[in-house]
Amino acid sequence: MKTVYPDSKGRYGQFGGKFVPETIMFALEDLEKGFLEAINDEDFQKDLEHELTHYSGRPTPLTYAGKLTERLGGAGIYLKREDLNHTGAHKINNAIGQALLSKRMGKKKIIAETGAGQHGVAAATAAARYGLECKVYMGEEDIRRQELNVFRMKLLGAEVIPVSSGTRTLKDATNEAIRQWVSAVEDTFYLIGSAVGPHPYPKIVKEFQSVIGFEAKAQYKEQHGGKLPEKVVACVGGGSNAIGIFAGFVDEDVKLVGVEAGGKGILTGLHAATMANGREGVIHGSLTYLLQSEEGQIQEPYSISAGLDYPGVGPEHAYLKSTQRVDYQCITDEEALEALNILCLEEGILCALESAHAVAQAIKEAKSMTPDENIIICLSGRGDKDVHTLFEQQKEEDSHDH
Amino acid sequence: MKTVYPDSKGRYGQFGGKFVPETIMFALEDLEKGFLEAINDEDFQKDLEHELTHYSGRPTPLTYAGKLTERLGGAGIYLKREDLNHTGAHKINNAIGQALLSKRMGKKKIIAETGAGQHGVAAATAAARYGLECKVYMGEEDIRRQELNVFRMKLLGAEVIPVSSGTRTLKDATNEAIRQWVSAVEDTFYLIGSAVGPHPYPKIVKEFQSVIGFEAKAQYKEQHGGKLPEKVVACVGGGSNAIGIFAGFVDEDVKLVGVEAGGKGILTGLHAATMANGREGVIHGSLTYLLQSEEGQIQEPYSISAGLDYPGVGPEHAYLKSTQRVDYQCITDEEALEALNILCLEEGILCALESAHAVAQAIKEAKSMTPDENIIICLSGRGDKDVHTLFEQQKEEDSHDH
Amino acid sequence: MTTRMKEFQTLKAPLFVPFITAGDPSSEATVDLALALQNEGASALELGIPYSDPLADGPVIQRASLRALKNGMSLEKAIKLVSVMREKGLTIPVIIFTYYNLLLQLGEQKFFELAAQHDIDGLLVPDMPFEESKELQEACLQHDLSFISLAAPTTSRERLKEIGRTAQGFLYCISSLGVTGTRTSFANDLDCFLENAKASSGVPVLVGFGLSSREQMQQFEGKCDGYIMGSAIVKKIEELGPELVNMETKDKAIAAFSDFLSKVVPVKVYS
Amino acid sequence: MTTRMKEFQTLKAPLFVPFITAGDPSSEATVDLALALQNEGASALELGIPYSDPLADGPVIQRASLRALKNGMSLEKAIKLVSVMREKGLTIPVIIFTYYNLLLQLGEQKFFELAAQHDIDGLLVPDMPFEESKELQEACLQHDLSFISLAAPTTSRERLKEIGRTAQGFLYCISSLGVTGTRTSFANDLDCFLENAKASSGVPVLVGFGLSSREQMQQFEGKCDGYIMGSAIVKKIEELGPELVNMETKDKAIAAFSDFLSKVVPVKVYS
Ligand SMILES: Cc1ncc(COP(=O)(O)O)c(C=O)c1O
Ligand SMILES: Cc1ncc(COP(=O)(O)O)c(C=O)c1O
Repeated sequence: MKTVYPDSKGRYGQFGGKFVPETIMFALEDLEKGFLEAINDEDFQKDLEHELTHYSGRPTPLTYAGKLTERLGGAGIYLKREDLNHTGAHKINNAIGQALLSKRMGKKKIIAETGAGQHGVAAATAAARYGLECKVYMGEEDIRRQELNVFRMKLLGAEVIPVSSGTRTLKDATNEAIRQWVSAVEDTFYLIGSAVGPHPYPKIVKEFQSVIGFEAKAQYKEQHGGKLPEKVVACVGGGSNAIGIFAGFVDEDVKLVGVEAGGKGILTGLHAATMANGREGVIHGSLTYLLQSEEGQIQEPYSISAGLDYPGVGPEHAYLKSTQRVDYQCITDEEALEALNILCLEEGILCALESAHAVAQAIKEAKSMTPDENIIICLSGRGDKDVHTLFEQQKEEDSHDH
Repeated sequence: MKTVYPDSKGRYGQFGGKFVPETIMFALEDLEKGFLEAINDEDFQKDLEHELTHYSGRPTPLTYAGKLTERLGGAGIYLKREDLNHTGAHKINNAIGQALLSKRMGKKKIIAETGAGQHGVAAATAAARYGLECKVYMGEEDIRRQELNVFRMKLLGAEVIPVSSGTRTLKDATNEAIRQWVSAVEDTFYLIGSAVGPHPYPKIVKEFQSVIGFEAKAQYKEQHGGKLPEKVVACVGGGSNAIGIFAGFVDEDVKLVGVEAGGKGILTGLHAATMANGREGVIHGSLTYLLQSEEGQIQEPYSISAGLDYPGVGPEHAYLKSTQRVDYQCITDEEALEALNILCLEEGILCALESAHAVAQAIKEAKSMTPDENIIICLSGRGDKDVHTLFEQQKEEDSHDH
Repeated sequence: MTTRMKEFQTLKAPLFVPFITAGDPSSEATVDLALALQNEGASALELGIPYSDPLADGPVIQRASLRALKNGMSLEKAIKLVSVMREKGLTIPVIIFTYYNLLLQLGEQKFFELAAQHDIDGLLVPDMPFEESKELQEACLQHDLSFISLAAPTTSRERLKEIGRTAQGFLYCISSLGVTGTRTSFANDLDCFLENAKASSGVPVLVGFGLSSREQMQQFEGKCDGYIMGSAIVKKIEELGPELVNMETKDKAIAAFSDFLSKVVPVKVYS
Repeated sequence: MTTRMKEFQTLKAPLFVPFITAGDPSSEATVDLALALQNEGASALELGIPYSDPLADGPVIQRASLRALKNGMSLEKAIKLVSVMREKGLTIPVIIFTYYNLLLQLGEQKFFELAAQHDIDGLLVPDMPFEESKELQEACLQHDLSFISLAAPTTSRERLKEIGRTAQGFLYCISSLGVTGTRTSFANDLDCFLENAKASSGVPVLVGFGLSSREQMQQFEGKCDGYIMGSAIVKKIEELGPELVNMETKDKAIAAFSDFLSKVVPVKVYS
């Protein structure tokens, strides 16, 4: 059952590939070469591990959520605490990995795209730490909505470049980053933020995020006399935290559940449920499930959590859906908010709205499982960044009540 | 050189003690008894360690700040990363410890004071995790300034109680928490937020924060073949992170530096430099250095960092100053801001404004030290909470420039 | 001990010790209020010194403190004010109620000098528990001042014995947990506590904290030697404040205050 | 290959292939613009299909895409529009320039049917590099369409050989890194790249990306068989947009467009 994808063309079954202008093909090949060399280089692996341990604070704990478990009365709930990483989410695992790779490849400049700013901050952080020049492309609309994250990137020494094309959001920022990469491939590394984009990006991001899964597996086994959990649940935006935690379990007899943002409900059209509701298509150089119009124009997704509203999804998830190895479900804004509240009240953990989608799904599933079964949730990030959203949400609800 | 204080009356030299109404003396004795029992109970220690490890993510790393070191060209800089704790600062070490103690003592309710909300959030977090009812006293003025932290405490299930007495800030919230404790000592635990207050609080808080120092020492020694650093630097508000990290080094031949908030400069009167500029006095039940008027009315301190503007200081620090074991210095707002920026740019770490005071002092001292000497800075917390302040600060500066 | 305090100790129960904050609503009014209290039967006066951080006080006295601080009141000024009261005929003992920090900053030496100069009879430091107070208690003895000790329902029997044994002036028994302020119910095992307090001390045992009416005092009849009343009085002063500082309404306000007092001072009070 | 394309391949250098976005500023205008281009010497036409996420395009063509999308343009409509052009006298080859996703959603089958019905000559998919395009290239061959391949200065010599060997219609050599858009300097080793391109392919080699003036083209004289010009033309159309959609000013606008073209089309162009 060992995974053998992607193939030499970067395909996961029919998904993935490199649908990019010829001008970057060279850079992608160069990147793949550099990446393969790096991961086979013991020194690189040592550096990476050193930085994850001594800079980002890995291993992150696997926390037993005793009170939550008791409240649900079903399966035991364990939380893989990516929220405890430096900068507050799993994003930094990948940013550190790619930044070190960039350095190793002799590229002194990195560019990155960002939506709400999470990956932008992670990239700017890694750039500062490793002495790289950093430009972050960000939609004008997102810049307006996230001025504090913009400021934070600047504090870290990054230049934030407004993107005014298209809908002025994440997808356009990604387009723009790719475009700009094209014109500066020689000295510039494109540090992508999720397990998306043209091959070999999905593979690279998975590699750097798989530490989540392998750590969780080892920790769980140690706590449970070598046994494995029954289920692993993770939220899916582009799919990097999910593919990272799944990596530890995909070749085992463990049920895997990916959770997309159901937004205001699939029927309203306001969602980011790419796999539930998208069709095969090409986005950012990759063939995958995609939210698009009849004719193929990419549609703007919606979710209360900024990190999940990506109109595509990493190609490996598309593949894992097609093979039914992973079960993909949707959770609405409302369900996610409720789960966030419950986790806060029961365990004192304010998780990211993205992660709350995974929590909500696990809550649903735990109830119909038995107390001798266990679920690991990938708590991909902390909720500090979402407090303002939650606060406004609350105010709105309060005003409806009156 | 082993430390033997506090004495049976809770005195550190002439400092400390229990200057509280007779009504709480009973509770303080009860607390001391409960505390001593707990720390001598292996199960309690195991529980505590379990929670610090599996919930809060300890040990926190000791990060070598290579780029910063290079920039300074002097002593090597190491960062003890309390910012990577759950909830983002060292405060949680103490909150977990006291909450577990509360539980062990059969007290189902906790109360806490908070200034900007950091300790309030930590206390509410621990309360949620351990199933305790939580009330947080907070000055009305602080509630107004920190609505998001108030909201966060509520998310965690805590009740936030506005305090309208005095200057409506931290010192008044602390007064009020003590007053309220008096009326509910039987089932209520007062979870204090720093190494201040009447005996045995300074001792308890030190105990729960000393994990910082012992971890840092072990980590440093492991990285340096058993040697010790030349210097340890920490910021001092009430003094809990400082006393915690000093605990690992105070009995060794290591220079210790505590850094108070110099605000807009000592001469302006706008500062929180209790030890540089205060006189002996009583605050919150403890005899210590205190910012006060000629006649003994407690004065409102000022610092750009909300966590340092406490008009008193933990009694053990007063003692360590009087014995000259620790060197206490001041850092102004401006210096702290600059240090925060430098650390951000060089290491990709956005630290708390409080911690930036320690960074600024270390930067000063490193320059006059040699490259074979090393400094450990206690990075007490992350700066996410301060981004808004920094942002406003920047806007202000920008507007002055034009 | 001063002669005034000795006399106080011989008064017949129930004793009545009211508390007012010096400087609230003004220094002048404090003098008038003190005299009115004596007229209405106060056995002694607790003169509160306003403090920025009154740990043991509830909102009513906190507010009084703030007002008095705004008027520039201080420990030294308050002590000096007692001479004015004496000149105007105040003969009952005056106990200075001050948080420790104010005393510390003034300096004990200076305090005792001023106390002697201005006919002070006692000292009560609400945030100085028994353990911390030995030296100060002795210093008071040396300076003929009564150091007033407090005991609470939560005070252990041993401690209570010790406190009672060394008590000077009178023993202040706190009737309920919490801070000062009027309240309607009291600690349950209060009877037992008062019994122990009386058994252990040779000075009058007074009950205080939260007493606001004659009816409440009657609950303790026979179980103690008298009562302390603070917040209820300070609240009345707060109400009358504006009138008390207005020359034209001052007399009327003092009359209203006296009228209020006549309804709350314990019955059969010696005067 | 269509006869039109065959003829195109026999034209004398320098060939000139302009790019316009279908539906910008309107379907009608697109037809008129195509004819004007032919009149001014275009050897073939690249007809761009507007796309929400045009990865290979710079701001000028991005804006054109947005305008065209607002006008409801689509791949299918654009293909059908070519019949209108043909009716009005367009005889040069038309190459559909479309991002892969649009083609994927329309369906290849449907695309080939439409292409045949509406006299399309070629297909260019800017986000479909050589590796991914084999099948589509073959399908194009089968349907008499030329699949236009691209090569870049960063393309390795081996790849370039492969690309050149299988190139249909013409070989599109990207003159600089980056996206479409006018620029002033070009990749350094361009000469070498073009030499290799010519050596490896049996079809005309055209240079494009960023050409905006006759002077720029002259740099490549003798080193290639012609030029592709996109953004410079689309920018002119953007300027003339409002006039192009106004019945009263339309003719004047087309005249201005032709005038502009006459100044940029390469000299000695066959027409
Ligand atoms: C906390 C958190 N979780 C999840 C995601 C979604 O990304 P991915 O699906 O790549 O893990 C994000 C993206 O910003 C995030 O910040
Ligand atoms: C990050 C951080 N550091 C330091 C402090 C100061 O507290 P202490 O002196 O008790 O460590 C605070 C208080 O809120 C804090 O939040």
